[in-house]
Amino acid sequence: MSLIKDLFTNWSVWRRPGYFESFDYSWGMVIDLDRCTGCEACVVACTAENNLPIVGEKRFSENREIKWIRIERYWSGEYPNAKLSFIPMLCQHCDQAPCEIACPVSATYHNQDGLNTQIYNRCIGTRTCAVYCPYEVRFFNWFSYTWDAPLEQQLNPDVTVREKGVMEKCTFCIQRIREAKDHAKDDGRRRLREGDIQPACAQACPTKAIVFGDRNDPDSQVAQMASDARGYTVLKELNTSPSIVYLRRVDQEHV
Amino acid sequence: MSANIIGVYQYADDLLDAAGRLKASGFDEIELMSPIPLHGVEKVLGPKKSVLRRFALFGAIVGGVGGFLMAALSAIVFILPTSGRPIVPWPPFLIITFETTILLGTLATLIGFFFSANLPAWKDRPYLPAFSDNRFGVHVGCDEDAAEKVEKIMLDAGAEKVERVKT
Amino acid sequence: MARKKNPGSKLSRREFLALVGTGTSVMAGAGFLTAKFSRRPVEQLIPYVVPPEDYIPGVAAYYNTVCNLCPAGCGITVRIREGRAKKIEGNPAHPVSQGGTCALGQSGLQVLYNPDRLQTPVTRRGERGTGDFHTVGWNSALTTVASHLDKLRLANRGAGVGLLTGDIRGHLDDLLIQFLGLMGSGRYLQYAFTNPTNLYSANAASFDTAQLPYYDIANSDFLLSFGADFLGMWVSPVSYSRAYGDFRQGRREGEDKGPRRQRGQLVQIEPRMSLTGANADIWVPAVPGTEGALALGIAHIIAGGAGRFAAALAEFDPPRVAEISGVEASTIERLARSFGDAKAPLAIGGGGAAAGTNGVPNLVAINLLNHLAGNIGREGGVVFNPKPAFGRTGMQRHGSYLDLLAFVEEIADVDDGVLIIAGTNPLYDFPGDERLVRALQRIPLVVGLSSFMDETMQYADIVLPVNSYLEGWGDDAPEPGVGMRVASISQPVVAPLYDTMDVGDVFIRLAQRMDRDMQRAMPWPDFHAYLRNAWRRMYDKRRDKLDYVDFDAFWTAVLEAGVWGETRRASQRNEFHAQVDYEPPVHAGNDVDYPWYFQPFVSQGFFDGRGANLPWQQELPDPMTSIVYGSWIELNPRTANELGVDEGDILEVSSPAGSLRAPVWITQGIRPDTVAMPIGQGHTSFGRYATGRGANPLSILSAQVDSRTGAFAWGATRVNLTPTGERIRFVKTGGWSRTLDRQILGPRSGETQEGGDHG
Amino acid sequence: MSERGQPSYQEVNDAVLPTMTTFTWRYWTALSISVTVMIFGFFAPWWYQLFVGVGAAGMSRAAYWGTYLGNFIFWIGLSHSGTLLSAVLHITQSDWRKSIYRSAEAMTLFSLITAAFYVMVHLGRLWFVHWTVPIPNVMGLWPNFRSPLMFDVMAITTYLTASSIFIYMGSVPDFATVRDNATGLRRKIYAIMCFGWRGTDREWHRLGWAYTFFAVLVIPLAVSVHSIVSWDFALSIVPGLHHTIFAPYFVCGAIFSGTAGIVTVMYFLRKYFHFERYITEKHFNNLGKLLLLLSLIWSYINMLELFTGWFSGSSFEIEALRFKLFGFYAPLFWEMIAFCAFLPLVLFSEKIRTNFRLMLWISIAINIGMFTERFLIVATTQPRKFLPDAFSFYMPSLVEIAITIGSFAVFTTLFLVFVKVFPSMSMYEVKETLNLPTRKGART
Repeated sequence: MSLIKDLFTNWSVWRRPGYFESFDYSWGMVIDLDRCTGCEACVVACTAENNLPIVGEKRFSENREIKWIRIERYWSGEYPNAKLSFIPMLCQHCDQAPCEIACPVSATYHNQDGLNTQIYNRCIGTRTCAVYCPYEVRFFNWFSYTWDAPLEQQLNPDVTVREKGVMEKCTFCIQRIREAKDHAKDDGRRRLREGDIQPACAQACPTKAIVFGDRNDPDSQVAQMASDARGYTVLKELNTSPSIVYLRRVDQEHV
Repeated sequence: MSANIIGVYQYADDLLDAAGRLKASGFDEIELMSPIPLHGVEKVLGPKKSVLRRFALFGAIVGGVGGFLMAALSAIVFILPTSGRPIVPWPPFLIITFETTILLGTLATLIGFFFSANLPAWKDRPYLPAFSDNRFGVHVGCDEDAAEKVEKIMLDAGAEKVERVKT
Repeated sequence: MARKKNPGSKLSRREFLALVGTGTSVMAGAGFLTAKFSRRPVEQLIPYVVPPEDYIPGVAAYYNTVCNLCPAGCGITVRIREGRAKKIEGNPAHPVSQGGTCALGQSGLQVLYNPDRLQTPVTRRGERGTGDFHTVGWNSALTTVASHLDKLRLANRGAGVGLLTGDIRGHLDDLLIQFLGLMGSGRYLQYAFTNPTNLYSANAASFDTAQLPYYDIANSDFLLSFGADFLGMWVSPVSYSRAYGDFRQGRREGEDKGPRRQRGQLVQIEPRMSLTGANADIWVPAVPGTEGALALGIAHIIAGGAGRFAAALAEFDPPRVAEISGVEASTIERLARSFGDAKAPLAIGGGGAAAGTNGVPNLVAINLLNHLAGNIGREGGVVFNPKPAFGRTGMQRHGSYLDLLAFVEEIADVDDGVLIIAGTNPLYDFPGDERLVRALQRIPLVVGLSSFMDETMQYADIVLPVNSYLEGWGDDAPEPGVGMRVASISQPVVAPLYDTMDVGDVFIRLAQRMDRDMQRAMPWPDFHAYLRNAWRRMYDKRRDKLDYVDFDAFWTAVLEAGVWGETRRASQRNEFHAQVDYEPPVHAGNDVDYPWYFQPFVSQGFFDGRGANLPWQQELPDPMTSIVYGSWIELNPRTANELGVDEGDILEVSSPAGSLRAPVWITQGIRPDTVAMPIGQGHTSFGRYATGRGANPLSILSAQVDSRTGAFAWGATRVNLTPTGERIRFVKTGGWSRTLDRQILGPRSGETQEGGDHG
Repeated sequence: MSERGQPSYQEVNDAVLPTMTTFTWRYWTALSISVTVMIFGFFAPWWYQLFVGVGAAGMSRAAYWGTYLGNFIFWIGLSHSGTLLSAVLHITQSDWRKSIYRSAEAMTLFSLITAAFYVMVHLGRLWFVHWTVPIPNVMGLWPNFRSPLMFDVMAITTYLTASSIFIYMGSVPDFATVRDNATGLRRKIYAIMCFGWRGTDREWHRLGWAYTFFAVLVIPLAVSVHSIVSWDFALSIVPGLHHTIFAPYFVCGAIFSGTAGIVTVMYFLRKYFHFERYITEKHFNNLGKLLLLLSLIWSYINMLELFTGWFSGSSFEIEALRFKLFGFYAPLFWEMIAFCAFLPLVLFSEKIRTNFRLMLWISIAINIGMFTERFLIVATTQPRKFLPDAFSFYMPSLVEIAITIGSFAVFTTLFLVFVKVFPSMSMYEVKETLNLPTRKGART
């Protein structure tokens, strides 16, 4: 009964698009393609931080690999004027994510930090979210993977090891965000500061092409860089409003 | 002390004729039994009322409202925003509502049927197997002393045979 | 304390960025140490039988140490949970890595936790090369070796003892030299396929400093790179990448963004597009080995017929250079003009340019460009490091390919010689001639110090398992540094997994098992003690300059920061001593039977092959092709048409020295007269992940050497290609390689993005 | 009906009742074969897949949906024959329905069950499938009713319930007939199954009403079900799936394949149960016309879909289209066009419509075509989505193929059991179509 009352008294709240008027934090990323060299350090860093499985050659050949962040490469032009461009592709944490609506059991949803989260325990593996995702950044555990001993000693205790039949994807290293929040609380701070958190990929990036931060904070580096003239979002016409802004690589033929 | 008399007919028109006569001579407890739905029974025994419609309507309404509430309330009891949509969006929830409407409508109709046709009947009732094959029958419940009269009417109307069954 | 989340608070980072690269700000050498890093001193890292009193379950500790997967010597920070290494991160305090890591560096954990690690000493049972070993205890293994050495030494035949290592710098180097000295032997050679031997001697010739210079890329605004894949795995990738980022888009640090100067421009000159080529604004495919001519051609235009090189450069007018190098004269002029006009132009030579028979002349020619631009010792130019605080520059021990051969053969010739091999695998990254193997076979006692039973260890008699770099002690003076004195300490971040020792410990233990003099000469209980002493000596020299109460404070501070240095720069005058001349490259195999230049290249994942046993590296898509688990040969589409082959068709690649089979990868990024193959796969014995996978291009290289240094010229072989008719499907992540005009790489410059009502 | 004069009520019973009690060797072989195939083709591979993970199937990155969902659509589609058709024809009071609708509805029921099986086969973690059911729980966690898949769950549950009620209530009077002609245990069972039906005027009257209500409710339901199935795909933004036309497209295709399915079943009933007198040219003729109409609509919508895709001119749609029409699976596509768009055109000729054998083959061909269509919908769209670097390819694995074949056995088995439990032709309604035995009628 009280629920029904709630439903009608707060009707306007339940009808508010996106529900949140504003996120506590709006974690975002800016990736400067003019700095990115495609060295793939981020890929291994992510693998190490998030316990991504070693799938082996056979599985890999079947496209069953799991890489939360990958480098996509696109050629343009012909020899000798061929150009190769790299673009790191990871979960865009869209504010209007096509994937979230798809899940029948709410295993993926948008949390208060503006993160597009994936709840492994809740997932039943319909794989609908992956089909709906235009960026191909959701990965499915087709099997339960194992580590040759003693490789499993490296596994990060802060991150679950996913079992077969579960969908997974980039979390913006949510375990680091949680930890940072705890420490902030211990230090008596109510909010996190710029630079408290770095996801594994941003941390490893040797050229500092990946910048992570809170887009709500106008002084934050992401907020400022996102307004760069070179800024754009991938597949904007799909209107998914991603949290990741890319800065176009400068093409400068004239030398 | 009452008697149950069943008349067996080969022809449907004889049956209706018999039913007419029995009614005319003041017997109310008349049941016709046939392998197929008979037309024109109302003409003889008067129109029938059925609560079935109300069941169906009621079920459908309950289903509709209940369906929407289920969707809406379950959405607000554990708030999981998705895809920048409202927590309680119309289009999806109307689909849910539609489905539940149909579901409960159907079930209510089923219950309504059992109720109004007073089925299921677990204990035997006046009946002869032939009625599911190719014979038509009429069953009258009356007082012991009126029994002969009933049998006479039935035979006059061309009954093949008349039986007294006990219940 | 250990509850520190991110190593590298802003404060420290700002300090180091002030220090590094700009070179203008001068700061007390102790500046490094004031970094607010909380690292528990390593003494408290004890196995769990004795839990440390301040050990907090579920809380991560961070330890700074040094990565030694490649010679760059990046400082790294290792995250420890419950005594297990969980994650390797760059040490923001370290001027070389500045908080970044490369893909290979991240995989260091899999060196530590590799399932195929050697866990106990083993001795050979069967024939050499058969890999038939059985385990023995440390005691017997050490005693065997020690007694053998002792016998030789007492008989004054210790000169027959040789030591072959990879890149070893710092005090371990000293220890080894001392040990050999006591044995009465000077036979000590460092060999690694990737040693830039030619660069050393070219610099020695041009500027008479036999050093790897520090290229101040960050502050240059026009970068002319001759085959140097500095964004790939060349010399010091992380430091170069870091600089590259700033070179493109200016310094990026939260606080001091610095003036947004003009975006630096990169021109990459190489026959096969490397990672650096892909990132270059212009990629100039020149004929392999002719980079020198190109450099001289550019110099010719810049010098404009004046100066002391006028005569030497006279003949290198654009048309001739164009004819030699296969680059249009117009392009050459364009490059020369931009190089001349640039405020801070910089020329880098390496990789393929240095891997021909004419490597040194090429590099000298490239040095000339820097000289003409007045780059030496200048910001945004070529900065030579001051003499390191300890150890020597690599040049003095680095052996070229010929040296190595001679070295091993000499030891084979002396009767009962002993060869001790540590941290190098010449049988893999060595051209496919049998001489080395034959020599090895003749040596009576070959002792190997290694973590893995790699190709070379198959030929050892005794293999002693050594600590991985995350379990052991050591120190390092990174080379190339950052134009100033940097010294970093590597400390054990986890207790050794198995019954293993540091290389240094092995020699100390050996000495202790030998006669009295040896014992007296090497009195230290273990290598850690030796290291401490060495640093104490350093500390004593500088006691007045460093503000620490005593050495222990200093030592703890260094362990916490993981690095120590002085900002004083070496002064270097812009003088050029070498004779410039162009020497045409000589390629093995005539161009009729072997129509294609063969260019092996160091792969991103495996470096010189040492990364091949790390599953993460095996599953790391190659940056240019996205291929994993295997090797391939890169062909220009035109070449593919000539041969009538398509992607995945397997080719027989034959050179005068041998042949191998590899599947075709068709790419726009390579000259039609050149084919290229990645180095790193094709191990015959290197653990479950690497063994028998792909092919090793080095195995079919002819024994070409540099005309001056005798360095292995791995870019100087020609090959022939014959289709086999077989084909495979590549294992890779990438699908299609064109954008199909989709909104992926962003709008063209000038345009802004349309579509969608959100931003 | 047939020119050999009308069968009497008695004959109707004698024609139908034996089909439930007599077990020919042909029946036993058919049953044993289908059961074997069901066990080793369907359940064994499924068990294996549960054990190792969905990786046993051929799906992979980009192509996260495969044959399973293709088959799911197919079976749901097939299910649209019976209930919908029988309901529509009941409302429109076309008598020729009465001899075939029972088996048609059975088809609906069983293909629905098979489809439901596929949902479970598709799941990555079957053991948590109950999380899609709105059950109150301590966590306060409910399914996400905004998800198209939840529409599915609701729709299919409703449809399954409604159509099983529909078929059961329709056969209660016949159960009574069976009871009256049976003895012993069988009699007792059917006595329960028919709720003690006596065929009184009151019961007939109520049943008539209830049945009409069911029919009225089921028609919009059936339409909604396959629209919802289509929305699973159309609500994604995948090029080639994201079409407004999808719902009508699916519904029409569903009825199309369903009707073809009826023709096939009709043929076999007629042949092996000797219903020659009740299932006649007339039925084949009418269904033939229906098939023709549906195939024309289907072709039209199909053209429309391809056209809008092409006309959009967006790189995504064009590529998806190109891959569908000329890519690896192009042969299948053109086979589908041939079977579903061109072949049915021959039904313009009444000769062919009334030729039983030909009708059988045409109906089978149509369903092969429709099956292909459903496969193509999943197999050709996902590998060509948005990022070319992620373009991939989908090829079913052995497990998927085995399960596909096995699912047909599941359906057959259920049907073979059905014909022995239910009177596969509605006796009382067939009797209705005969003229009533009256004294007048007897006199003349």
